[in-house]
Amino acid sequence: MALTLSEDQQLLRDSARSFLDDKSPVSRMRALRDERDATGFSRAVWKVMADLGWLGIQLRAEHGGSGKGLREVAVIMTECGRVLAPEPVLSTLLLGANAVRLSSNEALKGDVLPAVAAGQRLIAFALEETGRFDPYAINTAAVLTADGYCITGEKRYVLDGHTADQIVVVARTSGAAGDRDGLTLFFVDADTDGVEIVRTTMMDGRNAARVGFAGVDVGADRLLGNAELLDRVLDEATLGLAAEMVGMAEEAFERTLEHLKEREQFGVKIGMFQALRHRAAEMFAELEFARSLVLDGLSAVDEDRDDISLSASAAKTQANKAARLIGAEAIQMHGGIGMTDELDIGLFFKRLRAADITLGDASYHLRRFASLKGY
Amino acid sequence: MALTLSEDQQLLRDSARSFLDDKSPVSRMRALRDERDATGFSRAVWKVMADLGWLGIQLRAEHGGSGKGLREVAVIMTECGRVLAPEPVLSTLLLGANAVRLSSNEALKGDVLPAVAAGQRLIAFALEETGRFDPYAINTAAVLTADGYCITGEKRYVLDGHTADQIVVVARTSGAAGDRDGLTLFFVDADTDGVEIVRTTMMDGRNAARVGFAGVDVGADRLLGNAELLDRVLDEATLGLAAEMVGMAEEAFERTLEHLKEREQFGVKIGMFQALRHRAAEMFAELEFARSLVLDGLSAVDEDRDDISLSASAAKTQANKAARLIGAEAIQMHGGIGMTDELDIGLFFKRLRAADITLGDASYHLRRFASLKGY
Amino acid sequence: MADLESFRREVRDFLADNLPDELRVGNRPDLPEEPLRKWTAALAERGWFTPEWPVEYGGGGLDREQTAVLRGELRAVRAPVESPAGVRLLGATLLEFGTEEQKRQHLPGVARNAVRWCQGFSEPGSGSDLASLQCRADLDGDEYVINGSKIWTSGADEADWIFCLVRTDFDASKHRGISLILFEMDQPGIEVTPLELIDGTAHFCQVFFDDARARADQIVGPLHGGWTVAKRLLQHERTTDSATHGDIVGESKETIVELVKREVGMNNGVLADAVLRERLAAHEIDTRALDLTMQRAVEEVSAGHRGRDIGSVGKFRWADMMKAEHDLAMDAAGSGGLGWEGPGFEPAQLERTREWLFSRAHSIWGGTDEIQKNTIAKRVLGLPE
Amino acid sequence: MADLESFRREVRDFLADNLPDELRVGNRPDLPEEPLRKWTAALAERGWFTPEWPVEYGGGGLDREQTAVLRGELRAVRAPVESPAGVRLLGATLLEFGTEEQKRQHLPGVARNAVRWCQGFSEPGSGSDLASLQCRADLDGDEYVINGSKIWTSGADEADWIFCLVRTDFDASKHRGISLILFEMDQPGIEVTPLELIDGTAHFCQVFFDDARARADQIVGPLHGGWTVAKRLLQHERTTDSATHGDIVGESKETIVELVKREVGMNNGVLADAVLRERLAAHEIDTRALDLTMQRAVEEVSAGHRGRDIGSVGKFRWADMMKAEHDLAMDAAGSGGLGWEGPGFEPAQLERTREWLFSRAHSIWGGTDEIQKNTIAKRVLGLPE
Repeated sequence: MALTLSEDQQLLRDSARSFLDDKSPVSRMRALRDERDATGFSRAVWKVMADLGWLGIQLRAEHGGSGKGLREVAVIMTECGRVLAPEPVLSTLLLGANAVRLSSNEALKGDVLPAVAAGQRLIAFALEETGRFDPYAINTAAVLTADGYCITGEKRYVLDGHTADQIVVVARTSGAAGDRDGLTLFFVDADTDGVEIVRTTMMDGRNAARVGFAGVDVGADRLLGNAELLDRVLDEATLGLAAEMVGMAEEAFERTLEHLKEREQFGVKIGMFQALRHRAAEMFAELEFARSLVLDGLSAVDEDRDDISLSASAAKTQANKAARLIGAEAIQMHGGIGMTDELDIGLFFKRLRAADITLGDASYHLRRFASLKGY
Repeated sequence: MALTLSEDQQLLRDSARSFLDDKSPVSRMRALRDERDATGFSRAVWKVMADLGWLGIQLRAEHGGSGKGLREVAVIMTECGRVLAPEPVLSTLLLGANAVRLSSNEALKGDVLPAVAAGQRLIAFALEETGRFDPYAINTAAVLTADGYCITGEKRYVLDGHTADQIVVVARTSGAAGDRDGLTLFFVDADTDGVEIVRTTMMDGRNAARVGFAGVDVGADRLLGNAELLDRVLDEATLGLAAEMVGMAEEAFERTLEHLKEREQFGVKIGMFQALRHRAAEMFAELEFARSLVLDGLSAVDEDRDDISLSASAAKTQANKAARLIGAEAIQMHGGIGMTDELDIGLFFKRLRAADITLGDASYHLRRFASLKGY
Repeated sequence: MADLESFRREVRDFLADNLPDELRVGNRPDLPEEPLRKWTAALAERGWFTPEWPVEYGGGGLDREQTAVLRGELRAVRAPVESPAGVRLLGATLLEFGTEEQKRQHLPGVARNAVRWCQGFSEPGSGSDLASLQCRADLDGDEYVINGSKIWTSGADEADWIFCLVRTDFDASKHRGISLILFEMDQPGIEVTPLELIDGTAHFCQVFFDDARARADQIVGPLHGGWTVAKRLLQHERTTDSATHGDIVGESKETIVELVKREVGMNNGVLADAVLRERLAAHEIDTRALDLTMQRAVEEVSAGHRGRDIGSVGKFRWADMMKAEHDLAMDAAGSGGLGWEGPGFEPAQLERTREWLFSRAHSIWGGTDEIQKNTIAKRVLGLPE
Repeated sequence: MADLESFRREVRDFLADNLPDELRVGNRPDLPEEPLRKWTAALAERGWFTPEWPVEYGGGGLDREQTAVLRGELRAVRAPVESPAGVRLLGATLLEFGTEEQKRQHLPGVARNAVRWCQGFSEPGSGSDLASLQCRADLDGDEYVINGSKIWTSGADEADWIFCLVRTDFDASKHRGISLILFEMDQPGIEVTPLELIDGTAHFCQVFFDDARARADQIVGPLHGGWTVAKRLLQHERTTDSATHGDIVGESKETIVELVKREVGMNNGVLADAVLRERLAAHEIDTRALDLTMQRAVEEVSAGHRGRDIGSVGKFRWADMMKAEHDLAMDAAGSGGLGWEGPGFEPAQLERTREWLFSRAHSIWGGTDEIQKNTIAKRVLGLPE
């Protein structure tokens, strides 16, 4: 179990950081938000990410990838987190494409994954129907038809749903909302008849959509898997998101430390006030804890350990805890100026909270951890 | 709704304080503990409390009392809290005798209450059977007999049970553990056949007992009431205990402030360190909040408002919160010396936690508050 | 007591006559304009915007019990009562420190809610260290010439007058060269820029003074003695902000209890989520404790048992409470609380999200939590410095 | 890797030969004396009390991987392995700062667990400000004469030797006049008094020196340079304490998960109390995070990516974690956790209560939480002072 990055992974991190600092500072995300850009991210940057090999990094060579692990994806996500890059890494790579990659539908893999690696295909993941995260609370129904299934229901908070070419949708073939059994994942073209997409604007500048399925026909060859696949996709995405959160929290923390070192009040640097110093030490500890649990969770996946779900829930719980503390303290320690939209720190605050809620808040993951531990 | 003490109440407080400081400093409680005193408190001090009129303060004149309210009892308990006086005020006055006072058994009142006011009768309250406070989780059974009831069961954590002359016992005449319906309160002489009392030593130096009832016969004239009476007795006792906790927390806080003002480290008073100053401000806020809710709860009882239970649970929740914070910080801020038995601060720490758990921890009262609020 | 009851009847009659049903919905931003204007004028005419002020300055001349009755009745019918900065802060300060001329000139306008005031205290460089302010006033005949900048000035874009802390003695130590001065906002040399906050709105402005002018007789309290006046004013701010949060929250909106019940659902009469249930109860108890503590503080301060610095407890706990309430709302709503604008979310959801964002300001403005705790440690607990 | 597996087999053979079943219950206070003595001697003979030390000083001469294998195997069979202060702290310090003579004189005794050591650092007046210590050592020929007092000295009543911080230069600034010196406890002029703590036991002693004597060649590290040595020793203390808590807690005891399950009960496979359930999960995650973070810190410190001060994070979070665990146990037990002694409570309940009380010490000894946070702020985060 490696808790530190390998040399190759450090190189990847350094090159990702230098590319993003150069081509994607926070101001880029801010401009897209302010302009209410229709895409919400940059297709040009996405193309460069493909050219850099990031989008296929965990895909097999036959699918245009380089066969690395989740840890490499996470290294990139952490760096994206530091600059709040709005590209659909989580939605396309770790939710949409990963559902295909982890499925046993080889035909679909051959069709979809190379296009993803090349940056030519965006895939969304249509799961949630309720406000609080509850992946089995699914009412969307998939009814057996002559040549496949017919899907009816409405999905919310579908990340980057407004630009998706294709959508993985979680629907119910049997059972009732709340049951794990009876969930099935389908692969649907976004332009199929009956698919209705309404873009929603999120407070952190991310892009999402409501996606309606009004009797959408899908062929039997577009079936991906059941709840087992869903759990695995969510575990990997949760770890990737937690890694992104570590990057965001780290950057927010560092900017706050800089402020403590520069801002003067009562004739001294405010970083000299012991109350703030002690709180900074607490922030540091929470961040280091999050980093450790995320690295361990990534190892669990890459080494195919049997505690992947447990590690993912532990990592997200702690990432959320760190995000909440660091987000709140970043604003408070910046004082009035931290409340203005002019400063970037507020963007980190919003994104940290949104990520905290996304894919399950601390309460959700604490309960899941407890269940997995048998209590 | 008076949130401040009246002039009379202030006089009572001042005289109680001066009596207790003089005759009952913390060293008295410590000596009783160290000597493993068989009584665990001082019958002489109890007699003086009676002579001062404290024991009958809320009883009617016909029962030898002075007809004041719960607030006056609470004033005394707060002062007892400040010096950790081990006398059975809570158990005899607010649990045992109060069950009689609040019942409609006039014959029993005439017999019992004057003796209580005179300091000649000690009464315990035998309720709990489980570790976590749950007043309806009663298995002790009272079975109807020819001339009364026959009680069988075992009670734990009966405060001052080892010295009780008489015992109010909560037993079940119908229903199952957890039901509110079917609970009945009986008045039993401690020397009745079948009553077995084993003294237990508590970590805070208080005195308690396990009380077994092995088929104890009790006459129908010894019946006090049902769950409604139980709730009211517990509400008043809870408020009294919360008032005592305010006294303990106040004293622990003041001793800690003194330490911060006197102790030097790194060439300065430790009270100059901002981190400690801010934490002291938090302690102060929690204490003031507890004081307000306790005063309000006492008014609720004395003015017979309809939110007595709600106020009692709010007050105990906050008293527990303050107790936990102030207890922990008192030890931490005193440093190593605070961990020694030699210093009194550890006695406050233990007593605060014991009181926190007694009659319901924060979780119990939060849930009760929620239920009373309809959610 | 009998008098109080007859006063209560007087208030009820007044309300029946002057407060139409459509306004009985609390302080909402979308109230109908004309009825609101009429109601406000009726209230002002009785002096009941400022019930405790003397009648000669446009107040209601009520005693404390009467004031409590009036407030209770207004609240009971959810009467909208705007509480502008002028009434809450400047009024109390002028009553205590103003000259007779100043009182007669300014108080009636405040009482009638006819003159709008803004507060010029903070500066971009000063933050919590308010006394380090640099905005200067140089005497020029019987006027002062004002140069510098103020920030976090709410309502500066709509204000008629400003009460402003300026440096009048440049050689004195930082606390001793400050004065509080009043001047008109509508004059050359004053520019106001709104400040956009993280919630997307502009509650505050920045104000720039470039040779703005103020009459020398508009200094409140002693020349160079403005620090004492300002500290007192901030104490008022702390006390009233924490005592009146019920008004600020707006009574007609869905309460946090209703919100959590709706989002989380009930199960056998109990909230379906046991952890949120305890958090909600804890929040309600906190709110109750804060209200009671502020009431008690007012009683004790009036009785002389306490200094006014107790208000600092109210200020930081009020901020805690507000933040806790909005965090709770967010956690209950889940992803439903993450919307910003446009379709896909209910307007009430979007409003809650923005309020959550704005709630972070409560522990910053009006003296940060850190300043409040410093004050308690020093002034209330007497810890050495 | 093959070598490592053969080493693992060697360890297992050793355990089969030397560790009787009755000892395979972890570090308990009530182990049978004679078997324990034999087992300890066997372990010491292999140098496995101090597996990483060089063989010539009585160590095992193992590399890091081998040490990890050894520790893992010992843990797997719940072998009791006392970890006295001598091994954990003095050993590492002597290896780094001691003269060759000092190493040869003292290390084998430590390695065989034959000589018991105690630590004389804190003084009644010094507390967190360790460098303000007053205990003095005056040179008299080739000996120092020691006068003063030490507190929080665990095991002083049973120790053969003490490693002690004393002031050797009385004119230098407070950090520059300190030396670390070793001397025997069994001599005239040393008196040991046990200190009763709030948990009713005496884990610590106070030690009084009245013309006690130490040989001048027993100063470790430079004369007057003891502060540097001491700081390093404290870093070891912080790292090892937080890395080895599993050993300290005692593995054979009911775990916190088992305790909460038993006290609270299960309902459809889920803890009957949803709030305690989340607290328990949070505690388990915290423990996991602490373990991983300390492992990572060791890797990073070894790789030179970090300074040793990261140990301060482990120390204060370890204290948090221990206190949280005992608070959780208390809350789960309710009044069952309030017993002190005698009838009416299970022995395990009484033990838990006392452990809860003792747990409050974790954020005080070995450098208070406050000191750890100061260290992080200054050394790790680089905040200005």
